[in-house]
Amino acid sequence: MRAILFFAAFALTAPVLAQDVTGVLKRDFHARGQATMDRVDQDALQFVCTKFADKPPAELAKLLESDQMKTFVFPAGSLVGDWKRGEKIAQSGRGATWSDPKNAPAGGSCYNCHQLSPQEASYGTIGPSLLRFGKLRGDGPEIQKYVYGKIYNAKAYNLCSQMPRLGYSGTLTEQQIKDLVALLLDPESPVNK
Amino acid sequence: MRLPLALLLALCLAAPGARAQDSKKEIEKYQRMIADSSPAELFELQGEDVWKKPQGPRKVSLERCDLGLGAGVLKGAYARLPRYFKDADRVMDLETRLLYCMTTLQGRDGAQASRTAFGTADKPSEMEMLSAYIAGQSRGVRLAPGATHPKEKAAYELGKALFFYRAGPWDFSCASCHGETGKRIRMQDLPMLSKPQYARPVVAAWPAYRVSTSEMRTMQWRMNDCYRQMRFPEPEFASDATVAVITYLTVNARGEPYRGPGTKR
Amino acid sequence: MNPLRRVTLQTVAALTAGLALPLRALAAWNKEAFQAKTAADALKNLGIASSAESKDVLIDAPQIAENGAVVPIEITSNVPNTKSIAIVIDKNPFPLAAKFDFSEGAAPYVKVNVKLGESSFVRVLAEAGGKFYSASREIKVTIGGCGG
Amino acid sequence: MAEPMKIRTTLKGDSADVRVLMVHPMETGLRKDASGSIVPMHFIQEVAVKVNGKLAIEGQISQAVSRNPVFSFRLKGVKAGDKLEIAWLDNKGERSQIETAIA
Repeated sequence: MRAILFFAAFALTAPVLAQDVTGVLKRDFHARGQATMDRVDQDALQFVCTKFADKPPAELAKLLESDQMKTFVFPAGSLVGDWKRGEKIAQSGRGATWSDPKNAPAGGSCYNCHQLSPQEASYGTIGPSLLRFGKLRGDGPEIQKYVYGKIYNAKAYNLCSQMPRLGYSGTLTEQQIKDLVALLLDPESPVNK
Repeated sequence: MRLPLALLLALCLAAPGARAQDSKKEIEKYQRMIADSSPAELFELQGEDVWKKPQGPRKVSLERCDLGLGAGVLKGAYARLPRYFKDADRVMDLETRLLYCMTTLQGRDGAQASRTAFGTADKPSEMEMLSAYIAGQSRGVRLAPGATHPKEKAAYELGKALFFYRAGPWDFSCASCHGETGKRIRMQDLPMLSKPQYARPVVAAWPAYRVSTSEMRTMQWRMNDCYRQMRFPEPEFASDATVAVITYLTVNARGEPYRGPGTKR
Repeated sequence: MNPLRRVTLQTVAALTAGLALPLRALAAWNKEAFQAKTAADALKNLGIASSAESKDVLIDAPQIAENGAVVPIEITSNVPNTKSIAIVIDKNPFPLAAKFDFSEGAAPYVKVNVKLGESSFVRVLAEAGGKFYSASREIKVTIGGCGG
Repeated sequence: MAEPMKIRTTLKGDSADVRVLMVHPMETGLRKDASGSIVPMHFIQEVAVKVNGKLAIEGQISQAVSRNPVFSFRLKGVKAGDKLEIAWLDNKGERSQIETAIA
C-alpha cells in the first residue's frame, strides 16, 4: 500500500522537474553559518507537499501524517512550563537562519502568524487566532498533549501545514515547548485573560 | 439564557475586531507617511555619480554598459528586465547585468563586487545606488520583462518551481508567506506573488528604501533575505536561481507602470 | 505619479568655498538640553518652566509605527507669533530630539523623521510671546516583518 | 567630503513648501558595527534655511533624527526665483550646503 502510494506520487511528477530544482539549488546556493547545504534536499513530506501544491491525496496525507506522528518525543512529567517565558519565546522570530549563532536559543516566531495575547497588536494571520485558546479548549492532559505535539511537529496533524516542525527540526527545546504550552493553556496566561 | 450569552459573545468579539481595524488604518498611515518623507531620491543622485565615475583597472565608467536597449541607454531599460542577453548567453536582471558590465567593461573582480552588493550602515553599496538610479529612469514605463526567448521561458518556469519548492528545517517555500491572499506576518500585509493583481504593485515598487535598515534594497537583496528567513542556505548573488525567481515575479507583474524606487518598512 | 517630474527641481553641488555659510549665524547647539536624560531636565535646560496644553499645536503622526528607526512627525503651530517648536520623546535615552526657531519668513511648521527607541509619548512645545504651548501624542512601536 | 543634498520646492501663492533630503548616518553612538565595536556618535546638530540671504529657520537636532534626514518646511512671502540656501553642520564639524531657486 505504502509503496504504491509513493509510486503514485512520483509518477505524477512532471518529469525530473523536482530533481532539477534541487540540482539548481545545489549549484546556486552555498552553505553559510548553520544553514548547511543538506537543507535544500527534500524529505518525503516536503516533496509530496511541493508536488501536490499542499493538497496531497487524502490517503497519502494520512500515511505520511502517521509517519510524522512517530517523531513525537514527549518529556516525562508535566508538559506545562512557564507562560511568562513562553510569551518571550512566542515574540522572538530568531533561530535557524544563517545569521543566527548556532547555539543561541531560538524563538518560536509564533506572533508572526498567530494572535495570542490580546496586548500584542502586532500579530500575523497566516495561522488561526489563538486568543483565549485555553479558555475555549480547556487545559486538561489531552489538550496539553495535543498542543505539545502540535508545536513539536505540526505536520502530524496536517501534512502540508505552513507551521514549522519546531521540536522535530531541533529549533525549540523541550523546556521551550513546555513554556509555549503554558502560554496557550495556563489560566493565568494573558492569552486566556 | 441564549440571547444574553450570544450578546456577550458578540460584544467580546467586537472589541478586538475594532482594534484590529484601527491598527490597520494606523499602519497604512505610517506607510503613507514614510513614503511621503522618503530619502529614496538621494540614492538615485548617488547612483548617477557611480554610473559616471571611471573605475576598475580600465578606469572607465559604466556609461557604455548595455542594459538591453543599447550601450548607455537608460530610459526604460529597467522596465524590460530581466531579459536574455546574447553576449552573455543568459537571462539577466539589473544587478546581474551591472555585475557583467563591471567585469567586462571596467575589468573589475566579479567576486569582490558581489561581496559588497548589499550595503550596510558602515559600507554603502554601489550596486544599490546604481539600481535606484537606473530603475528611476523607467518611472511610468510599463514592466515588460523578456518572455519569448527559450531561455527567458526556461527562467520563468524555473523561477516558478523555485517559488513553490518547500525545503529546509522549517519546510518553507516562497509560497508559505506569499501563496495566499489577505494574510499578514505581524502587521505586514503579504502579497500573493503568484497572482498578477497582487504581484504588480509590489514588484513595480522595487528597488526600495527600507526604513528598518535605512538602506536602498534591490530585488537580489529581497531574494537573499527571504531565503535567509526561509532558513535556506544562501543564494549566490546574480545566480541563475535568483534571476529565475525575479523573472517569475516580474513576468507576473507584467504591464504595471514602474513607480519605484519605493519605500518599505 | 512621479514627483520628480511634477515640480521643478534643482540640485547644486554642495559646499564651495565662495558661498556664504548660513551656519555662521547659528546659535550654538544647546548641549545641556540635548544631553539631558529625562524630559523634565531637557525642558528645564530649554528654559521651559511651565506650559499650557493647546489645541492650536497640532501633531500629525501615525499611532503605530512598524519600525522605530523612522517615525514621521508633522507639526503645525496655529498659536499666533510662534517663535519656536521643540520635540521631546519621553522614553528616548536623550529625550530632546529637535528644536526649530522660525523667523518672520517661515511658518511654524516642520515635518521630520525621528527615531523612537520604544513606544513613547511625543511632546511638542511651541513658544509664543514668552509662553509655551504644548501637545502630546502616544506612538506605539511594534515589531514588523519576520523579526529574524 | 560633503554629501549630496536634494531640495524640492512647491510654490503655492506666496508660500512655498520646501522638502530637503540629506545624506547622513546620524549615528547614535549605541550601534555596533560588524566587528562588534561601537560606532561613535556622528550626527547633524544644526540646520539652517536662508531665503535671499536672510535666515528663516534654524534647527538644532539630536541623534534621534532618523538616518538620511528628511525635513519639510514652509516659507511665507516668497516668489519664484527667490534664492534658497540650506546648510547643515554635524558634531564632527563636517558641513554641507546647497543653493537653489524657489520654483
